[in-house]
Amino acid sequence: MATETAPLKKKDFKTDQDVRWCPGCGDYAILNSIQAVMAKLGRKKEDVVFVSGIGCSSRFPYYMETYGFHTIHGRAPAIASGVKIANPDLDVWLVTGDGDAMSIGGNHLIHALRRRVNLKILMFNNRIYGLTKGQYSPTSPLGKVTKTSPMGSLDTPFNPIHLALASKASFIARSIDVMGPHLQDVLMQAAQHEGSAFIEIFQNCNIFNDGAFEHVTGRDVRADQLVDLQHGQKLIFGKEKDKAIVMDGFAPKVVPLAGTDEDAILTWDMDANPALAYLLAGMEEGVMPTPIGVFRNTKRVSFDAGVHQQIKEATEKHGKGDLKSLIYAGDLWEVK
Amino acid sequence: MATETAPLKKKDFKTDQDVRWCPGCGDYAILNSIQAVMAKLGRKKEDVVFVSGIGCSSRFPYYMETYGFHTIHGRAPAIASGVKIANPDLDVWLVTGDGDAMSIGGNHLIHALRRRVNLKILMFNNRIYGLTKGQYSPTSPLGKVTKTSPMGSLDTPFNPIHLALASKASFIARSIDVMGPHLQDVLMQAAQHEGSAFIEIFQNCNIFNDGAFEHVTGRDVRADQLVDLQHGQKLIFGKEKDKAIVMDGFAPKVVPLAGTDEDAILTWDMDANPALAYLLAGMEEGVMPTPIGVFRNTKRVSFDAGVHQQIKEATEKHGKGDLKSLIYAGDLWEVK
Amino acid sequence: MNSENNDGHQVETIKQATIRFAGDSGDGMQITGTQFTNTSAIFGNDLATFPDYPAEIRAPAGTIPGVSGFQVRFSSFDIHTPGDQPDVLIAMNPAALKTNLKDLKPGGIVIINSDNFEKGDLQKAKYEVSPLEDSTLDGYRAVKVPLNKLTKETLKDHGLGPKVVMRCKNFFALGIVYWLYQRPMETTISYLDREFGQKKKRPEIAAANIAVLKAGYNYADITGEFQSQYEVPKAKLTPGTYRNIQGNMAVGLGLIAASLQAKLPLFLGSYPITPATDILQQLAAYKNFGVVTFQAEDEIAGICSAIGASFAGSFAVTTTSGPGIALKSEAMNLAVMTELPLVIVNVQRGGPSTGMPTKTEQSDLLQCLYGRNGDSPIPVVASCSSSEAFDATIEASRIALKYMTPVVLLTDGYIANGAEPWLLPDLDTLPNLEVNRPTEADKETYQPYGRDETTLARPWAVPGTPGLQHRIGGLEKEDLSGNVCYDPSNHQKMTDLRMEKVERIANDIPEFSLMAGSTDDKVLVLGWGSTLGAITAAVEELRTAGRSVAQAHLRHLNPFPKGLAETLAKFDHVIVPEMNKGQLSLVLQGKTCIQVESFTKVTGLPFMTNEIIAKVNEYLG
Amino acid sequence: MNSENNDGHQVETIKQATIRFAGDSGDGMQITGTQFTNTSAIFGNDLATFPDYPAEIRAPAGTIPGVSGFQVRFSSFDIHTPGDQPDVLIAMNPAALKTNLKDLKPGGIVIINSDNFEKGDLQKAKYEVSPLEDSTLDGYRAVKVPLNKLTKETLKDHGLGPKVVMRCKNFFALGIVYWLYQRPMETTISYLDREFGQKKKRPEIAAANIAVLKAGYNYADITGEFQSQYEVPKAKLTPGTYRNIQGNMAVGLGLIAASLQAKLPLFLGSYPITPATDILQQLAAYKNFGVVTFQAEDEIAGICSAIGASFAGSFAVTTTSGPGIALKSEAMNLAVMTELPLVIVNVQRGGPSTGMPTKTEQSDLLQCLYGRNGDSPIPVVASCSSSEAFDATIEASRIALKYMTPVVLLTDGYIANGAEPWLLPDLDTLPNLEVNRPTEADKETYQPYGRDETTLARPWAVPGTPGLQHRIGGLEKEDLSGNVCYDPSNHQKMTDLRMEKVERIANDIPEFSLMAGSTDDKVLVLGWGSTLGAITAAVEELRTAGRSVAQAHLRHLNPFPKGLAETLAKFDHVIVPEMNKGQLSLVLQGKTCIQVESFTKVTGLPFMTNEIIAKVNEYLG
Ligand SMILES: Cc1ncc(C[n+]2csc(CCOP(=O)(O)OP(=O)(O)O)c2C)c(N)n1
Ligand SMILES: Cc1ncc(C[n+]2csc(CCOP(=O)(O)OP(=O)(O)O)c2C)c(N)n1
Ligand code: SF4
Ligand code: SF4
Ligand SMILES: [Mg+2]
Ligand SMILES: [Mg+2]
Repeated sequence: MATETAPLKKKDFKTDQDVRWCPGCGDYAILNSIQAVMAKLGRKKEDVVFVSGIGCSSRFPYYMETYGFHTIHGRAPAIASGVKIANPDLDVWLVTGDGDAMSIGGNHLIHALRRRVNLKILMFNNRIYGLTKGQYSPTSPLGKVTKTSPMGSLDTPFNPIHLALASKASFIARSIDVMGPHLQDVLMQAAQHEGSAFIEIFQNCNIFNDGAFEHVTGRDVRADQLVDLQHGQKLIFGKEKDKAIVMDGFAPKVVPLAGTDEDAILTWDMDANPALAYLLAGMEEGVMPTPIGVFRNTKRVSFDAGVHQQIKEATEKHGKGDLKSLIYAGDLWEVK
Repeated sequence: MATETAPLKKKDFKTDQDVRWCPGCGDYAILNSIQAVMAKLGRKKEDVVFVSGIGCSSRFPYYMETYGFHTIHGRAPAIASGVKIANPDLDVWLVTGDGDAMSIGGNHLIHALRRRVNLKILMFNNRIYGLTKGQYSPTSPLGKVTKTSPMGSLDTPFNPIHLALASKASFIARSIDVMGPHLQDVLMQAAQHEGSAFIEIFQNCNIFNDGAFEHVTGRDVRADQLVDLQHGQKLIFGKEKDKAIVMDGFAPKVVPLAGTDEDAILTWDMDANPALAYLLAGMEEGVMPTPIGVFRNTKRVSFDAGVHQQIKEATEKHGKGDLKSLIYAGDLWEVK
Repeated sequence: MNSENNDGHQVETIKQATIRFAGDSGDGMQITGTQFTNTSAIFGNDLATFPDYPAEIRAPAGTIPGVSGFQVRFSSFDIHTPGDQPDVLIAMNPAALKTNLKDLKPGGIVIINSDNFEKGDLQKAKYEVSPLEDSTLDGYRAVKVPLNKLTKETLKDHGLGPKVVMRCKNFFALGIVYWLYQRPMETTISYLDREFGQKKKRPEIAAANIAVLKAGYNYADITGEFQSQYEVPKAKLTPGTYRNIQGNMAVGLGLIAASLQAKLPLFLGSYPITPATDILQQLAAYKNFGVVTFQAEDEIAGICSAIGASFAGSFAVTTTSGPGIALKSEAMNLAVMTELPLVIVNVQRGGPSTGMPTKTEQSDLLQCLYGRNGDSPIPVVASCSSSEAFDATIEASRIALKYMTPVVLLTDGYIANGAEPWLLPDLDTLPNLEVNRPTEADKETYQPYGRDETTLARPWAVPGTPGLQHRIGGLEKEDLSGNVCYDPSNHQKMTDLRMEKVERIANDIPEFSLMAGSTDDKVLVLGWGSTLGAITAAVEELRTAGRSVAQAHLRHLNPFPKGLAETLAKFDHVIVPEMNKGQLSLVLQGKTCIQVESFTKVTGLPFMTNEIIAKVNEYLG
Repeated sequence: MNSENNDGHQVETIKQATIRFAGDSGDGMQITGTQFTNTSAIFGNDLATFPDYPAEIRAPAGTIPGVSGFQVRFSSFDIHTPGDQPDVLIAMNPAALKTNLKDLKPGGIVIINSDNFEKGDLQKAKYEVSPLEDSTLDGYRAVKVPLNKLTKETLKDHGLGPKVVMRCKNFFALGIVYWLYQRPMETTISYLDREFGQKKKRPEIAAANIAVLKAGYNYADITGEFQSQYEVPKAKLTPGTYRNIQGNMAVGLGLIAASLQAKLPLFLGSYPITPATDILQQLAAYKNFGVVTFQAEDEIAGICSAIGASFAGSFAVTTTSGPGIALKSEAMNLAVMTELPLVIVNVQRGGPSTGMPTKTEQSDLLQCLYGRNGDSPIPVVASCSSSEAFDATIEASRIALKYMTPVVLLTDGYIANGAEPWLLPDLDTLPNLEVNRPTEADKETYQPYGRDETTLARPWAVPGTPGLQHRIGGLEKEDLSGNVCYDPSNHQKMTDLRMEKVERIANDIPEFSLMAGSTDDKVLVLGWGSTLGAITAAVEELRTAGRSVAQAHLRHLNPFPKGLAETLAKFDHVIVPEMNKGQLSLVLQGKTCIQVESFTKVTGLPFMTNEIIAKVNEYLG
């Protein structure tokens, strides 16, 4: 059939389900980018699985014309691990929210990452619990006033990139709902990575946390507030490409490009000691530019590949298991 | 009564319970150090609570003549948080194992740390599940052969210090079961810290993982394999105090002290960007010296203090709550 | 009883009416319904409400999943349910019409926003032909009102943006209904002034809404679209002070009251989950009562923090819904073993699994009774209505503190979100919940697992008390000392003690009794939880018709009250209506061996009075 | 039957004997017991064992919590339990004597390591006076053997360190017992050669143990400490090939067998927990069967990974014990809602909470049946013995795969760690478990929640199949399409369907039947799980004595087999023995309204035959 070989288009990844996010929700833009990336990747629809937890973001699988599993709150990394380990031929994507991934699901997240199960974990970070209508989340800033923190939240938020680094994720990146081309580029890199990929996507919840990222992602401020990490490139940014990041002792500092010794400007090196990524990810939002792009992309055999490698080795060594010799084993005796 | 004011001694913190660890277990030495520290701190026995999860290490509270709670597997950080928030006047210590804290309890651990609940969390890391008789844990090295990993573990281990840093713990340290004075010094500092303290203690399980740390803590190699982080001190170590750590680009490197420019030698600065602690904690065990001592000790109001501060402010603002006006509120109407 | 009022309109006096407001979730139906409710309450009717939210935050505007409904029934006599079928339906768009029309009483009034029936609107509701143009509305009294246009018109000089203007149109509809039922507008006007004028500092919004409300009222008056107005006189209610209350709020207030009565600080460890989140949100606002709310990282941490707080001496609570109970079970068992007081509130929703989060159900009874490893007795108290939830909460708290035990308090989505008038309690009648704690003076005799002779409760010695240092945990405890103990006979003894402690609570609660009828009746309808209203209405109606039916309702599901089996045995048939597949029936039969007739419904909606009447009639023949 | 053997010793032929080896956990009692068991099995006796581990890894040497025991009963006839009271007790130290002597048969033999009764040893066991010197041993035949000294003596020329030497002393004791029961030593000698000589490359250890074993044998022969030797002739067992098997191992093998019969890879997601860990450990070794074992970060991740694997098409399993089930309940419900096949093995232990991890109990029945939010039916299969666990596992797997449902398989600590001879199955008789999966060819007709007419199972379309892309999840599903659906009547329908699917399994399992006796008997003893042995022994004894008692045993706890209620109704009394507070009784009564007599025991120890006999006699009068 001709259709079998015809390359799939973005629209081929749309389902017949009505999309049920609030009008204006950042999730729409992300959905759009992901469908575009799917088409670009050229994988067959049936070989792709989207797994999610619970939250607004986690409704995602219903809108993807692939296999999908909308699971339970926080457990998607464990369920997706099972899918991928059971059948490594599948491309397994995971969509989760800041609450789903970092509150109830924090443990499964850090374990899936450290194990390096070959999963692409997309965390839509809107810094709020959307589906339950607006309580602070583990990424809400200190002092955030919400329905459950009328006098301001006392919880120091996680820095998701820090947590992913400490969890030994082999691919770590950040992008932004409304920056389609950047997001798609990051997602393409994640798709091609073999290992545990964690991508934080800043996402606007226009109902319960509108404008949470406006101070860094707003069209006007974006160029001055974001710095895109490109391997081998100097950290230069600004509307006029006039600012640079240098080290001041062990702390990063923004200086005007003009008059700065070129060698002093930090060069983004993905293969450097991960402490460099830790350092940059730790720059204070709003005060220093917020890094986006790929923080980490390391090569190492994935967990699921390792599992099947051991099975192969065991089978080569002991021969394919046979029921008779399994059961009729050990000290046997005959009763006549 | 005279006894009320007499300073307590180490033995005052011993209970009448038989200690039930395997002979030779590293837990004995730690128990001994903690009892000594309790005496030194001079807190009343009734004002101290030891909370633990499940594991060999978690039997700890039975041996402390304080209040104690041997809870369920992995949940001690949440339970201890409740104790401390409910009554901030208590000193709350938490004893846990690498499995209890980082496997099933990983999420509660990172959340208690990020919230900065004023808890002293002691993780006895023997890199194995002791109580269930020897399965690999989240700190067991890659390739570790155990009962559940006969062909070697495929799980990349956590670096507990990295995880604690990414969790924003306000106090982070590492010590060793058999290095009593060092351990006691670290514990004293933790006790005096206001906030979430995480202390990793290398602990030998002589039954299921004997000698797991021998290559760095063995009497012969210790001086060359450990570097003690002392604030303001240069990182110089070795049996002959003849080695130093310098930076090579963004990576630490060991060089002979002789012939090294003093300024080039890294100075341990607890107040530096936490990426420095991340960098040092990431030095590869056995290849580079393993840092012990205090990685982090920051000042910031603790979560429990914040909770009670908000209650105080609310009470000042709205007056102490009164049942009558609470219930007889809103749109009322009378039926006669 | 008909008459004419001053304006010459015909006024029909009726005993009750049921109105359903239905529209898009953005249309403000919940506010509109609440306003009508409050006005009617203050006017002096008895009433009952049923809000029905969409599952999504904001499903796409105009679609069927986005429909939000609010039903209110008000009357001049004592009522128990929000009504089986509305007399009046307000349908703000085609989707609202589509999903709600089938429930309207034959011949009922449907007020339709005719401006919202354009092609695109119809498509979103999956109508092929406009229901205004085919036979859909046959058999109803349809009143088509161009709400958008009229609202715009009303506000043309208010200088507001078009979005803001459109958000006022629900008050036009409310004005119409106020006219229809001759309700005063003051309550709503002062609400708008307070809410927008004072709180939000947007007096222009208050003014606009008030203008639209009045315009709606006048529109109904002038156009003469309605055949008559209706009057629902005041009800004869028990004298006293009333307020309207939703079940979640009643639980929150009950918890604060219990903490004050116990003179212990309230600690709530919780994790948001529909439909229980409100309790956490509400209590977070009461910090000046010394209330600590701890939004934990998950349900397990929620209950565990509460267990820790209980150990430390607080009055500790955790709130959740069914999936959260599943997660909390292991920790609930820790509270059983350590015998610490703890109130676990379960606001039930449709299951299994994520199920239907916004729909109501009573299907967690078995989970709460039996969902833990080992023999693990936990007392269970069920609330039966939004206002009674206050008392049920205090009762659950009383048991927890007196018997040193975790207690489950069951409510459900219907109780939680439904509102009803609450006759405010005389505070002097609230039970004293003060606890007796051992002190340093008891040092010589203190035993962590010693027991009170009557209640079998162990003493609650809290950290900070000199001389009473002890250690507890989840391993089996030695009798008295509380040391870890694997001795066979000790395990038998402690298991028996844990059981008996809970069973003894039956000595401390009212004996089983009938609410209506007597043991001479043929049939008993035995319910629990939020089915009370529907059952009561049904039994009243049946008894009025002279049928031989009695009624009883269980508040205590574990232990059962004394005399239960004896009484059940006296009836020919015991009908047990439940919004699950027969969970109470199973337990009743399991404990009494008396056969009951299980009558179940799991549609996510409460029972209708008629359904119960029909069922009872089956057995009465 | 007495006689003399060649050596002139008196030999008594007896039908059965029970021996208990008891010592410190470091004393090797489990190996000693296992050796005796294997030798007797190969000799041809029927047998049953009961290992009893201490709770701690290594409680301090010589203390009471450190005592480890292993009881073995062997016989010349068909037996069902490891015996109520041992005939012979081996006590390696004072603590072992103290905890075990009370169980010894009056007049029984106690072999004591007299070298271990120094002052310090006595103190550790909390003896004030040496039991060798007071009246403690009156009424028993005490044989004091200086085991330490004799072992040292035996090995003095072996050139081994003193620690290594001391570790051999259990084989001296074993030698004595071998002599006492005239057992051949070959099995043990070849075990030692294999284990230490070949596997661990320590032939010197093998040689030492063999020397000590023989020395023990000879010591008994020479010293004449014993009045006579005993002979327990071979039993008449069903012909076939046998091996000894522990329940955990049988479950592991059953899972592999099921995966091969289903032609699906086996995926086990699990987290270690006593007493279930062994299954994970054993399956980890079978990678050449394509088995994937995933040691997850906790129980929730264990089951969730299995659910993911099931979705992806594997035969998925999770293993745990009671507290783990509590944690898994939420995810179990996801499997119910998504109707994915999954086997959940629960190796029950003493509860509630952490309880008594190393002790046995049957107290998770209610949790497994009802411990989830919503109406959530899950089939439950219970194994009744260590060897039968193989068949029960295959049965649970069959149901899961055929009905697309999670299934709970219940075993317990007694089954898990106990060993018994297993008549190996003819592999051709194992059921074919192959599943029929929809393929691309079914694209046009495929419905994610379409159903098989007979089983009501939905089709298992796995990712990778072209054209069958679909999405599942925990929200209520629309009939057929599987889309998210909040429609009231759909929820009713799906809830009913989920129930009915499980109920229909009753058409596919054997009808309820009696194992012994008939409906003419007065009393029925109805059991489930690991109480089978004790009940069978009791009923056999009673029936031999002419008592009117019948026996039945339930393997399927949900759904119950057909004909259950009808049969129960025919007896005057139905006695239900359980190692819990009456959980099956509650369910039986709840479902049948037939009153049963609950007979319970929660000591962490299995029933004794005599206890059941006594109970039955109460009802027979
Ligand atoms: C076991 C359980 N606990 C709680 C909930 C309620 N709940 C659903 S989503 C959610 C948080 C959602 O936040 P997030 O993951 O950030 O997703 P968002 O809606 O913001 O995209 C919560 C608390 C649930 N569904 N299940
Ligand atoms: C819910 C639950 N799951 C599993 C277990 C079994 N378990 C007890 S301790 C433990 C791991 C112990 O490892 P660790 O925390 O490192 O402590 P250690 O014994 O090594 O000190 C496990 C898996 C349990 N008791 N409860
Ligand atoms: S609540 Fe927020 S996150 Fe959820 S759909 Fe609406 S806008 Fe998006
Ligand atoms: S098993 Fe290991 S950790 Fe546990 S008590 Fe023994 S030596 Fe210590
Ligand atoms: Mg969010
Ligand atoms: Mg450990």
